[in-house]
Amino acid sequence: MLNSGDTAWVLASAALVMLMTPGLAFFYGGMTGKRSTLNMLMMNFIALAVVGVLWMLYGYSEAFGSDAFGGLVGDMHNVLLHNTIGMLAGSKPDQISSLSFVMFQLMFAVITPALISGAIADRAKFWAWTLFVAIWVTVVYFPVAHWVFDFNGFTDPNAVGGWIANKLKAFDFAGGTAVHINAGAAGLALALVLGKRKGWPKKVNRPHNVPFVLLGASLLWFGWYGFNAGSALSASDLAAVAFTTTTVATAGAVLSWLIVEQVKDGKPTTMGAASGAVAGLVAITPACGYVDPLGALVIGLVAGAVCALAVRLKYRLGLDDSLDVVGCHMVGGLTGTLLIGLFATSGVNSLGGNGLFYGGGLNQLWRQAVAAFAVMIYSFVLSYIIGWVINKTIGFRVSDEAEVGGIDEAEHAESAYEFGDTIGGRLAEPALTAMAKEPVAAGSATQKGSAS
Amino acid sequence: MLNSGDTAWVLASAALVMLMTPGLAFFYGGMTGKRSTLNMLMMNFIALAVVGVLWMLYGYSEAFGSDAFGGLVGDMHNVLLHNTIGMLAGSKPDQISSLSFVMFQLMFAVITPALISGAIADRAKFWAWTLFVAIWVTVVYFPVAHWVFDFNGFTDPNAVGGWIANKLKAFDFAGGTAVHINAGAAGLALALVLGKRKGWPKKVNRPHNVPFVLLGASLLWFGWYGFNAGSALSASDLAAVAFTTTTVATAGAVLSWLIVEQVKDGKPTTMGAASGAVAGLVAITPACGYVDPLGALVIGLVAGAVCALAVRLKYRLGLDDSLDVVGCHMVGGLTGTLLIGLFATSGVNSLGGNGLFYGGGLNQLWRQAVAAFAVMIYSFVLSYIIGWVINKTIGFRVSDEAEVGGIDEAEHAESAYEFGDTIGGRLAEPALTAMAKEPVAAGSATQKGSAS
Amino acid sequence: MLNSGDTAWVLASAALVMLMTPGLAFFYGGMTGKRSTLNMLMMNFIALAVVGVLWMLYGYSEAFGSDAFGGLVGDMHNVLLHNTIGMLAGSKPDQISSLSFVMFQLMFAVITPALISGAIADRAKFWAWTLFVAIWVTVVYFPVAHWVFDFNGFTDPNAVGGWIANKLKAFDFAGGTAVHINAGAAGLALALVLGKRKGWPKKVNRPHNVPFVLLGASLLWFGWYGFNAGSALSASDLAAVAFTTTTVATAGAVLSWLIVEQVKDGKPTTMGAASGAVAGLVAITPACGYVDPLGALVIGLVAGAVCALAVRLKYRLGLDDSLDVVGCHMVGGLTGTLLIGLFATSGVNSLGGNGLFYGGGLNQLWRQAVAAFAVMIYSFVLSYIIGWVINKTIGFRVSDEAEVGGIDEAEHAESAYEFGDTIGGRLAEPALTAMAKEPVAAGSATQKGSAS
Amino acid sequence: MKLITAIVKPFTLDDVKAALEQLGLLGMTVSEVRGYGRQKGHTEVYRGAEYAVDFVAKMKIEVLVDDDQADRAVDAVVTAARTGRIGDGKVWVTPVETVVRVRTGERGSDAL
Amino acid sequence: MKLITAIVKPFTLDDVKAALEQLGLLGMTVSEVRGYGRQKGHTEVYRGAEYAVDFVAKMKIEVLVDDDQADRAVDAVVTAARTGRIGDGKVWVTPVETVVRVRTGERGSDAL
Amino acid sequence: MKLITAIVKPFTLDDVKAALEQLGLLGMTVSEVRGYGRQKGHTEVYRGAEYAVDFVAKMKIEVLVDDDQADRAVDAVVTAARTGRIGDGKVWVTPVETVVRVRTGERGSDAL
Ligand SMILES: Nc1ncnc2c1ncn2[C@@H]1O[C@H](COP(=O)(O)OP(=O)(O)O)[C@@H](O)[C@H]1O
Ligand SMILES: Nc1ncnc2c1ncn2[C@@H]1O[C@H](COP(=O)(O)OP(=O)(O)O)[C@@H](O)[C@H]1O
Ligand SMILES: Nc1ncnc2c1ncn2[C@@H]1O[C@H](COP(=O)(O)OP(=O)(O)O)[C@@H](O)[C@H]1O
Repeated sequence: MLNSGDTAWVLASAALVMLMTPGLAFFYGGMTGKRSTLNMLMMNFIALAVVGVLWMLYGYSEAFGSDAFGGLVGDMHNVLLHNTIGMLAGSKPDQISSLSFVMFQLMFAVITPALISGAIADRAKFWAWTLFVAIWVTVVYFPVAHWVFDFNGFTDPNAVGGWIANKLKAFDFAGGTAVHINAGAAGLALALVLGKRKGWPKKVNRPHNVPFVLLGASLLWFGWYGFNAGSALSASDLAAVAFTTTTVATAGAVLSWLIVEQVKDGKPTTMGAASGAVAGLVAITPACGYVDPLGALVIGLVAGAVCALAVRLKYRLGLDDSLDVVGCHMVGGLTGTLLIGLFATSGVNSLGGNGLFYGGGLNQLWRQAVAAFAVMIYSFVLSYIIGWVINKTIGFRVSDEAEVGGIDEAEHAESAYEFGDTIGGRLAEPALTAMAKEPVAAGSATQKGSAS
Repeated sequence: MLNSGDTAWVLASAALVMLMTPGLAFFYGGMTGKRSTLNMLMMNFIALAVVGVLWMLYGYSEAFGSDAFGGLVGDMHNVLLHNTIGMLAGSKPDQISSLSFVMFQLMFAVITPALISGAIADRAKFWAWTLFVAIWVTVVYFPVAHWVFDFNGFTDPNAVGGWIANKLKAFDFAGGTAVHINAGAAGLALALVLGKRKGWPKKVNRPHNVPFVLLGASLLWFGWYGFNAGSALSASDLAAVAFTTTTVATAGAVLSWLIVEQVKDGKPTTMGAASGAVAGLVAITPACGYVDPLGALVIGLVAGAVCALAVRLKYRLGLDDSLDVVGCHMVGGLTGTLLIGLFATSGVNSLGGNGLFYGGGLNQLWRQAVAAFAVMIYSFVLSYIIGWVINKTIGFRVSDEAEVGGIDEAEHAESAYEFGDTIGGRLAEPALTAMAKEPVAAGSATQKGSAS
Repeated sequence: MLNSGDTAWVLASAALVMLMTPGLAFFYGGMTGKRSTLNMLMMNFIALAVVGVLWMLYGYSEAFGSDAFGGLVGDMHNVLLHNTIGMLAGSKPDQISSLSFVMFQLMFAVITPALISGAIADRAKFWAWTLFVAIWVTVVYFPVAHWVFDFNGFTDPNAVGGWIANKLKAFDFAGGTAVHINAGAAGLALALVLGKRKGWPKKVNRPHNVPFVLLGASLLWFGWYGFNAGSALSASDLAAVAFTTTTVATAGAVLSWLIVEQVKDGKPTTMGAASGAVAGLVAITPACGYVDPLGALVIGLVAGAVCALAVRLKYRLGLDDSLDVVGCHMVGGLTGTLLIGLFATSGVNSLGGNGLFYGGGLNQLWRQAVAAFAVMIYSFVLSYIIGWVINKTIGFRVSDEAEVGGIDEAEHAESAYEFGDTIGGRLAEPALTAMAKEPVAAGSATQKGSAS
Repeated sequence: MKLITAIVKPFTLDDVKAALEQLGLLGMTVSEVRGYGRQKGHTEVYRGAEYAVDFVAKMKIEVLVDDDQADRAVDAVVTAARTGRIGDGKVWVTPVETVVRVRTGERGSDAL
Repeated sequence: MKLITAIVKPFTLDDVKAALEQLGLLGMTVSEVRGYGRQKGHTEVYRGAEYAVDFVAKMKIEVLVDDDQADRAVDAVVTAARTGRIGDGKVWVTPVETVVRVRTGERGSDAL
Repeated sequence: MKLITAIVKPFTLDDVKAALEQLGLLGMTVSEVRGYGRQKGHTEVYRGAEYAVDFVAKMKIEVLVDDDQADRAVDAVVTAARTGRIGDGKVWVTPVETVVRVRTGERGSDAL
């Protein structure tokens, strides 16, 4: 039977996760220069549009249909969302509306490619990126989501789910592998395919709007409660556990990132606080339903410190992972996925297990490692190929002029801001000419105060 | 009996819809010049205050009381929210708290007048606008809401609801007619009453803060899940259907708006993506609980393209509908309301029906058309009269000096931003004089580091 | 038994209240000058991190454990959140997950110290502030929360709760005393301890980003539905009552603040609308579950007017309560707490009572006054001592140079914005040197379009 | 060579530009400045505190011209920028010794 | 006619303005600039990457004065803008050939 | 004393600064301006309405130098700012009568 409380929570969670993509847009968009912020916003926003359509057409089915092609993807049983309307999902007696699950999972499929965009800030052709998103979700995300998120019998009593969830039995409560390691590895691939920005690292722009970065991080944190606690797919104690561990780990990661900054740079920064929050959220994502609050604190503290150090490596490596997709999401995702092997405890989740420190030995750790590296390698290789082919065919990178002059103007014919007295801007001739030819609308000429 | 899951969803939805008005403020506010952005924010924000009070005093009763005055409005049974506290609404067995419904519907009454403000950016006197809002909701919105949203027996077993919902039986799940066509027609009327801005269209300001436009659009999208999926008034499969169709249509409209831009202007823009999202959300609003996902996609694609073309007409028509309330809301609302006649399917909603393409013939289409045009004409005529009277009496438009110098300074004595080194600003004398006369507070003089 | 609808609502409310702290950060951050906005954002954001960790370690137990130390605080039964995982809270039959309550209450413990920060804008050392937050919640907030929010038997059938809730039986539905009077009194203490900013009041910065102020106020309003309606701890009619009174009072306060401005200054301002909303939200917080909609309207109207006048006093008092924590939160909190004594009605809440105007005499009013002043004095004295000790030991205030040059640069080594063409910024030598020594990453040299 | 500097009301810029173009002067450099003079600033109010903004937004226009064009250019600017109300601004002329076009290294009149 | 140009620390603007008013000089034009010189810039850090900001925010003040007032005006500005610390800025004087008040067309001293 | 004013493309600022430092010129004042000339502006589009932005972002650099260094300084700036494409900008020289260092009151060459 449909449990209305559970369904309400899943619907609310789906809305919360939807908000994460705009949140990410602002988190990233604030870090770019002011002449490329719109492009960054658009790279994120377009993921909502593209994946929103593909998910309905075939994506949901590819991810959550019953095993097909030897378990690579789901079958086509749910194309166009067939067999979901009016259906229930989950195990009896407390079930949720299938479509609420469809929408909840869609939002994961949207934000994952959006995450990648940070690796190639300021330099990607917008339509090439849009094409990349469409191909990437089809070839990388939907399959991986099938492996990780599709549990036997959840969407349908007879459905056979993916290998990581059901055979390997690695734990990934809300997407440490499918979302973060996946996006991080893809970001690495694209940063390599597109290469460094002109002048990087000597002439980089500092973040043009740090308040936007914090606004984005805050919306991400807020939405992440849907992501993590919503992944319980019920308004249950398990959801509250995930909510708690998410909060504690994130708080810990903010502190440890700031402490690393204090030690290494002498000052705690706003960028650091925002980044620490994201690092903590990333790391606790796979673990949030499997660890207790103390375990969550350790995971958060470790993730904040590790990521704070990891983002510094790109200068040594000569890798222009512009907004640190690798340093935050791949490293953070790996941290959380592996630490489950140490901190998992069946005390918080009867379907979970025990990690090394809770008497479970190394049993869980190797499963975690296999899942993490399988997704990482699959994603990196496929993403590199997709990016490489797009680059060789339609071209992935804007011209040098566009990069120097500003990608917003070149790709979108817009400027993000006009804070000055508008200097010399005016409506261009064509519209005016059109107007001159047309009679003025009836009412306007007779109005008080109207001046031409 | 009160179903706590349904009530939770309606409460959450009410909060989500509340957020839409600030979202709209930023969507609009980012499009204005930097010297009139506060005024635009205020025109939206004041709707929360004014309608929030009137709704409690008599608005809810006017909209959801039992038919009175021949069905023009509801009766005064619920004035001061009498007979709602401690009551339940909806059909048994699963009911919701009446007050949760009262609050959910309030938020619709707030955002509808707020939508109108975009038509008269940069030039309306703030108190005149405030008065307009108060009169307009009383004379236009509350009656129309009664016609469209008040179903027989919902708020009370004996209550007789409005004619569009119960007699005409036009479908409007979440407010295509009552909210969007209504606001669009009123915007058209006010744009005519107030006339063009000085220098329009030659010397228009470009949007001063496009990230704010996208932030606003994102908050609107997020909140719209409350608007549409909340309109199921239960955490049910129907809510999930509405959530799904809303998502798919919006995604489609973003794509089609951007494609129109690419074809006509050569570039896809951020303004276009934000506007496409809003167009899709508007169009799916009436349809979201009556169409299937494929129908939703078509509605979204059509709405995005139609609105992208419609916003260009104002230059030909000489109509300074400044932020395109007509082009987005009236046109989008009409698109969605009419397309229900083609795409409705009882497959998603047993209380719905079938449109032309689902075997229902033209039966539904004419009902939709009658509802749409009835609301459009009623709203346009009444809004024009109200605006005209205000303009002739207290005056609706600011002086030319205020318009050129910036309406924020003239109407609100504020500037939106101070990003420079403050040049020559200082606290004015009166406050200082007051201070000099008063003894300095005890503690402050003894503090370390305090300097006068 | 766990009621999933109630738990869903509490979880959603916890997320909403979490968002209030970033909302507050923007509300405050927009009011500062552009060279101290990041510091203000950070003072708020760090509260999430610090309190998030302490709450888990011992804070929740200190606040919601059974009476200990003569009722000053709760006992250590729930340290590390022991005895909460898998437990239920509330009275049977409809209970919620204990952890959902833990998280909901955490968010109150986060925002309360964050509120204080507005009193000492532009001049506090970041780590000193962080330390203050840690000590303050331990010594002030957790005890007061125990007194006010811990009802006998709620978290555990045998638990003995705090004196204000259970013995004095003052009404404080969502935190007028524990949150707002508490934070306001602490803000007053810190403003005295730190003293005035250099040049105040003659050379103060005007708010650098008023749209951010309104964005913050809007997020606060949105989140406050979790705060107030969530405090019903169930998706019940009482939650809907709180939602309604919150909305009506806030709407009223916006109007009355703007009217005061119109009368006294000649113009209604955006800052006034945002501040009025916050004043209304503050005042209705303690009352929202005890008054009817008309009572709520009066409370809102009174609070908006009183606070609008109160914020003007600081110039006369020579008190640099920079962003009006006293004028909004202490005054607003007192207004609401005391007006309960007049407007409470058991008609909306069977566990409530009747105030003077509803036939209850003065019985409730004196209880309200005792609670309000007890919290105010306790908080002021302890906060002053903590602040004073920090100031005398590690120092609480930044140097004059840092204050003049900008606290963002001094404390965080960042600038909030870079809207100009970056003038003369470049990556500093060390990173470059490190890079030169390292081989360039494999892929990048071979990429099309990559330029060094 | 002369440098003509004009401080004008921002919204007159388009007209000034058009007037200079009429004279065949197709180059200029502009920037946002704030001016203080006979024209009053305005007062803003934030939470009841009045805040005097003494300076007014102006546009600064700089045009390099040949000596013989200076007078006509000044007249053109003055005419185009005039609204007749206080605060219309000032135009002044200063001598310039050399002008170089960066792109080509051309000097003097050729550099314009 | 002379044009006095001063590059000063932004927070001294009010004092400079007051000092000029004392001399009866009631007009000026100011703009935000950034300066480089003996005074050091600062370093910012974003995710561990140090970012050197070499330029320092300064205020540029331009005042047109009659020849005979130039010296006094320079002294007034120098005195008012002085804090005694590195980076106080420069003041310089350039000759001006004509000044016109846009509103009236007045020239020379009358234009001020 | 001479004042060298250069209008250049913003991204050449670092190179210009380095070139001047080579000559031992360690002070300058810069500001953001917008230029109009042979170089075209661009067109933006908002909801289908084309919006012509005629002006191009430029950087204005002002350097006070001793008379004998003026030529070398001009050459250095021109060379450093040159990209060879339209819009590289202008450099011009104006005479300066006095320069004062605010901090010390030093005048002339000592003030630099
Ligand atoms: N002595 C001056 N030196 C430099 N700029 C001046 C001077 N006097 C006025 N200005 C500039 O000219 C502008 C207009 O001057 P103002 O006295 O207000 O009006 P008007 O020129 O019409 O008499 C001022 O805002 C300021 O920018
Ligand atoms: N040669 C110069 N040409 C133009 N402006 C200069 C020159 N030298 C210094 N300045 C300006 O004067 C400001 C102060 O100069 P600086 O050398 O830092 O201190 P001080 O003048 O106290 O010795 C600089 O920031 C710059 O704006
Ligand atoms: N007559 C002029 N007076 C002042 N500034 C000018 C003048 N002509 C050009 N400029 C400035 O020089 C910049 C470059 O000029 P432009 O004609 O576009 O290219 P180029 O100098 O390479 O021929 C312009 O953007 C403008 O800032």
